[in-house]
Amino acid sequence: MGMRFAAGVDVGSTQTKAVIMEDNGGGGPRLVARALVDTGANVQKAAEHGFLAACREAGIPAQEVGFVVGTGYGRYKITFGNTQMTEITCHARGAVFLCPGTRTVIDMGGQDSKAISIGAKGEVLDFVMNDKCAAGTGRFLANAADVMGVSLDEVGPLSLQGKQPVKITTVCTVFVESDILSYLAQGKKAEDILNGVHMAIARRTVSLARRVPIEPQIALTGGVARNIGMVRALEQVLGATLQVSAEAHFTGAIGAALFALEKMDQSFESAIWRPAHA
Amino acid sequence: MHCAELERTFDNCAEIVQDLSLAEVRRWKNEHPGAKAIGYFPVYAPMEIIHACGMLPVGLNGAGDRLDIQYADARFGSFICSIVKTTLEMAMTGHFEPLDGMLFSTICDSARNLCYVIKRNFPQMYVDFLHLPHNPGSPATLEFLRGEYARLQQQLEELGGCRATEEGLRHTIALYNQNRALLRQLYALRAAAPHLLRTWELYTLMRAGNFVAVETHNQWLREAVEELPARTGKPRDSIRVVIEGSFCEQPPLDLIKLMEEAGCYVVDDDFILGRRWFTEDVPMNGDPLTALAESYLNRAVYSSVRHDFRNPRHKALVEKTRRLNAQAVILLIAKFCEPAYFDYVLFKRELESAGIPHLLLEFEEKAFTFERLRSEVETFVESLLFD
Amino acid sequence: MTAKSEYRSQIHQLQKDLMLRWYERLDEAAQTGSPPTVAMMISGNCVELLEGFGAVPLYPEVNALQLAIRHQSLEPILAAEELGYAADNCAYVKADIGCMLKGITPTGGKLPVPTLVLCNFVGCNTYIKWFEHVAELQGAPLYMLDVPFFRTEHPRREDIDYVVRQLQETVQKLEALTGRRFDYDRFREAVRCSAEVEELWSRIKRLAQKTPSPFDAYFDAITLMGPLYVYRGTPAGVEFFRVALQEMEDKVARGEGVYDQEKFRVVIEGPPPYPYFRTFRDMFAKWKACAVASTYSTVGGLWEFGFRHDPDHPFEAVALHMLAHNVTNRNYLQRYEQIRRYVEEWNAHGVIIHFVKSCRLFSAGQGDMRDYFTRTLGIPTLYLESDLEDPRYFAEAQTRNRIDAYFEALEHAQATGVSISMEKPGPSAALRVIE
Amino acid sequence: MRKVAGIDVGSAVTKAVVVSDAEGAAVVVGRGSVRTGVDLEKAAADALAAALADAGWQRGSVDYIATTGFGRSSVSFRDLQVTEITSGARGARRLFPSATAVLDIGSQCTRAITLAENGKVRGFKTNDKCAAGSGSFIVRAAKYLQIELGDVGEIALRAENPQPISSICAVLAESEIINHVSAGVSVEDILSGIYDSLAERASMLLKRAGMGQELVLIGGVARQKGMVRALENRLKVPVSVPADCEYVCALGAALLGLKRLETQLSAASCQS
Repeated sequence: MGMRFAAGVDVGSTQTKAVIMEDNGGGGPRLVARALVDTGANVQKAAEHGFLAACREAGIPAQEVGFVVGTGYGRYKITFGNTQMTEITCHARGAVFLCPGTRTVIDMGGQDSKAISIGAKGEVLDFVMNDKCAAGTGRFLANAADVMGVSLDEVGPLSLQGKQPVKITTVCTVFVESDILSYLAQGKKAEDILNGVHMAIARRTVSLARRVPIEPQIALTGGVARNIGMVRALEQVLGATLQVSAEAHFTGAIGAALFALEKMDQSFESAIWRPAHA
Repeated sequence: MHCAELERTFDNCAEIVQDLSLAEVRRWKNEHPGAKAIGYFPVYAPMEIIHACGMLPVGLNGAGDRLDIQYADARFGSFICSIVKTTLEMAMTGHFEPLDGMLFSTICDSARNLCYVIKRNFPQMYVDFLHLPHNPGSPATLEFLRGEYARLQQQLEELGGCRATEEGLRHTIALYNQNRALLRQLYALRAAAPHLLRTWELYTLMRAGNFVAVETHNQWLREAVEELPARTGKPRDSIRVVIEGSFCEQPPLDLIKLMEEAGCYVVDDDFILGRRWFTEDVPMNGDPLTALAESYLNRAVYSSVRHDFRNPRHKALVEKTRRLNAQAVILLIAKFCEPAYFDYVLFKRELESAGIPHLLLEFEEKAFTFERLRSEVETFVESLLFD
Repeated sequence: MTAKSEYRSQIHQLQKDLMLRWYERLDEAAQTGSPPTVAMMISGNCVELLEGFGAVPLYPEVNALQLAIRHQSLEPILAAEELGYAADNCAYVKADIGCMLKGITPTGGKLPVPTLVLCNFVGCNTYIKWFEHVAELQGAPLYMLDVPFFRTEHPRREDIDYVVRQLQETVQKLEALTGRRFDYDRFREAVRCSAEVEELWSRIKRLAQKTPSPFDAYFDAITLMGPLYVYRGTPAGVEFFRVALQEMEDKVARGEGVYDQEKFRVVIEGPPPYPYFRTFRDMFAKWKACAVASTYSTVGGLWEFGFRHDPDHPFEAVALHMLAHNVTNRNYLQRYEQIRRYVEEWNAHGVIIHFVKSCRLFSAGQGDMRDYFTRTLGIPTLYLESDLEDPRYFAEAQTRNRIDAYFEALEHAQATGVSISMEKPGPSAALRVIE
Repeated sequence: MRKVAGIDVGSAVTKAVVVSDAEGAAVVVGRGSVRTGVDLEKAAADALAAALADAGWQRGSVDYIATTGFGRSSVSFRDLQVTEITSGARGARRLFPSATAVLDIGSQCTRAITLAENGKVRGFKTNDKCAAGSGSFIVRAAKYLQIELGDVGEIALRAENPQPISSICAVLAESEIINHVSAGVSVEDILSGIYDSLAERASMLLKRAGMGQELVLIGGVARQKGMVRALENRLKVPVSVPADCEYVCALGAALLGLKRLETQLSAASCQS
């Protein structure tokens, strides 16, 4: 079979991530291209745009992509995909690819956070996710940034400058606004408030993650991995070092693409394969 | 107002209450080498039996906002009250190291499961569960409860390698009768002149007793009873309220203070009920275990976790409110406290038909900002004061 | 591909007929005042005692779950919340009280004001409140039958005596309320029928040890639970379970399972999400995952490990059943042990813990249970959260996501021959001392 | 003639109203509002200055100042402070004298208030656990669906087949909205569903506070027609919206201030 390229498309609640990967024999899988688009109201379209953008980036026509695995909340909306897998399975796979030796994955997405415990061979042993409300997820941070009029890229570095973090009571993404407003009214410094916000999320996330055994190495995945303030806050609460790949944001999509590569391989007698739209 | 001694006692008590390291318990154990300390969670524990076995009963009322929950959330998920989690967190972070045992009882489903989770995770500790009967009207019940107390006594005797004599039990009962009588006096004093004894003072004085020997606590209480009448102060234009619903998890100290700042005089409450759940003295004659059991059945204070269908709790609340000449009731209920929330339905019905205004407030021991609650209390006071 | 699966045959129809007949008798009681009815909780029920009066049990949980399964529970729940019940109160109670307020019944027939509200407390503190409210709102007489919690290794003599004396008080109370004399022989006969039903039911449950399992011991077991609680002490009950056993044995003989190709065997802990019963079941069916055992099917009685009512000591037998042989009056660690035995003796791949927000008896501490199974025993365990009655707490997408991920992991392990278990159980966090 | 100001220091906007009792009854003579920002005292002073300018009165010419809203205690020049529940109820009752219930749906908090015959607060409930059922739900939905907030209410009115939103979390509800959008549900139907779910929560609060026969809706979402209709459908009682719903709490505070001032003056005259 001549196909070399496979794609993974991770349709999240805020952003859609797509990657193209290539398996050129002995060298193992290689990341060829990635694309990031806002999910917006039309999930099908976002998935398609993301996928095509990645193809463009890779410089190949879409037809050359032999297999597409969808993941993320919108995975069942990917009409052009071949199959779907949950983001838990994909994140585990992607994290082991990006940071070999990973035994624990902590992922912070827009609406949910999760922790995955991974075996020596990269298999998912155990996982937990937040429930019912978006307390303490990435959205919490986005909202805090919004209220304070700071861009999401700045909040992390700024929070590291905080020397006297404020105490944040709520973990409700909406209520945090009033907490922040009253601290601003009290004249607290932006960096101290942000530091408090980061610590609140870190504590919440770690307390969730403790439900699975946290073994080193620990990889942080998801968009929030780019936020150095969050990385430090998590490390402080965990008392351990986090592995952060430059591609952490694309972990789910990469995991999906790796599965797609496997599916393309005829010799792999897939136990997992299911028709699309199952 | 010049009672320096008294102010010092209150400050000292506040310190003891805030301290999570159980320093007072450690000190007691140092002074009594080899003696054991038994924690109880947090109401209707027969402290007398523990004391009579030569042990220190330690009241467990959670950890407030002084402990970050890092481990317990993983064991007790969403929708479970805070005191269950802070108690487990204290255990999992080594705070209960001075305790040799822990005692739980039938108060609610979460507390009961907590008992067994602790038992599994701390196999070296003596953990026991008391069945407190819900059917006080049956002639069979007294015998059963006496047997249950005897079982506890035997377990403790094995643990401590000691024997509790009838004589010793009677002596203990006398000490605790004194303790409760003094607390009743202080409550009466506050109801008569709430501006002379603030609620947070009474609260910390009472709660500090959770960690010290009853003999010591009696001394503090006696001092307070003697010195308080000398205090002076100007009464404020506040409404007289009864607080109901905080019999287990305790509201943060700042919230208790806030109530008074917002214009309420608290004339009765159910804080730290574990220290004062007999309404009158336990009889000193006859078999002491029978006297204790009979007192649980017939002279124990009502709460949402003690069931006695002969005497409905909602009627008792209205009666108490009228007797103390209170204008309103504040139902101060811990988040996720199912027994209190069930009782709220019948309390509400009864209060409404008696024409007594009430306010339902929800708290969590670990909260530390109270803007919303302050607004609600102020509005409630305003609705009673303005016309 | 079988995306949906449900066992339907003779017993399904029989069960329907039996339950309908039960509702008809309740309707009759509501219309005419006879037969006498006793409101009771399913957990550790003493239905045999009622037979001595020809009285019919009235189980509020059955009504509540029927409503939820028909997607009709929200309206009564909201009605109860208007009255003052909190979001955090048990939704079974709210649905039941709401129905009472609004006159809603599952069949449209009438439900009687019970002759006696018998609070057979077995471990569930919420029941005390529930029955107190039912009695208060309906003006029905209430008797509190206090069953000591199973807190010792073996049932204590004192505990048994205490319950027996209260059972006898219940008899006196019912004699006074119904004007009927307690028929001791009929009571003993009921206890004998129960013992027979229990034997049949246990044999049915043991059939799930076969691969493939002939029925789903969570989803299908619920079909059998109605007759088990209402008709246990009657010949009709015995007949029903005889037919049921025969049917299951025939299936086993034919090698028939729940799925054409059973792929996963799990043990499910916790009550089901009744408002999304079908949806939830389909999430397992998609993976051909069969529940081979469940704790929920033992709320009314735990018999598969050998306990039977003893007709020679009927009062003591009933007391023992209430004290020690139903999942709700057993302590948490005894439940861990029960599930562990299921995994081992029923050859399960893993454990599914379903946390329901309504029921703290079941759910408070299930995180620790999860810790025990994953970390101490190395058994793959999935933890889900929703509710048994309140449709507002079921998040479909999230639940599906978790179930899919769980079986993806199990499947991956099966395909690659990796055994999913902790290679080195970490030290329990409990032993960590910080400071 | 007595001049009294009511200042509502809200988290986003501070509103002030000045009233006078020149004609025997209290009349609003001026209004003003400013963005709150971080200095609450300054916001209150600026809003008051704007209201005075609107009335054509001089600075410092009021006899009594009552504050309300989240920053009510941070204004040092106040004479009286009341909560926004007390002031909102008083203001709404003034504008609709037969009202027996008030719903205040703000961006983070929903409050249900029932009134006694004399207009006093009889009972009240607030949503305090999470932001489910608060106005921010709509703000988020509008942002997500890329619709101007001002248009949301009108669009919802055109719904033909409203889709229920069941999630209890304002943030997680977004994924439900995503599902609806992807399933091809019209924006009208989605918005209408959101209003209905908000109305359901608000109704529950109101019923728990004691209900009432005539309802006044105030707060940020009161201007949105979709909300008004959803509430009317659910509660089956008429819902009125004051023309200047932003100023209701400030007005209520001013009226309570006036009352307090009168009491003080009459007490003083008795003593002298």
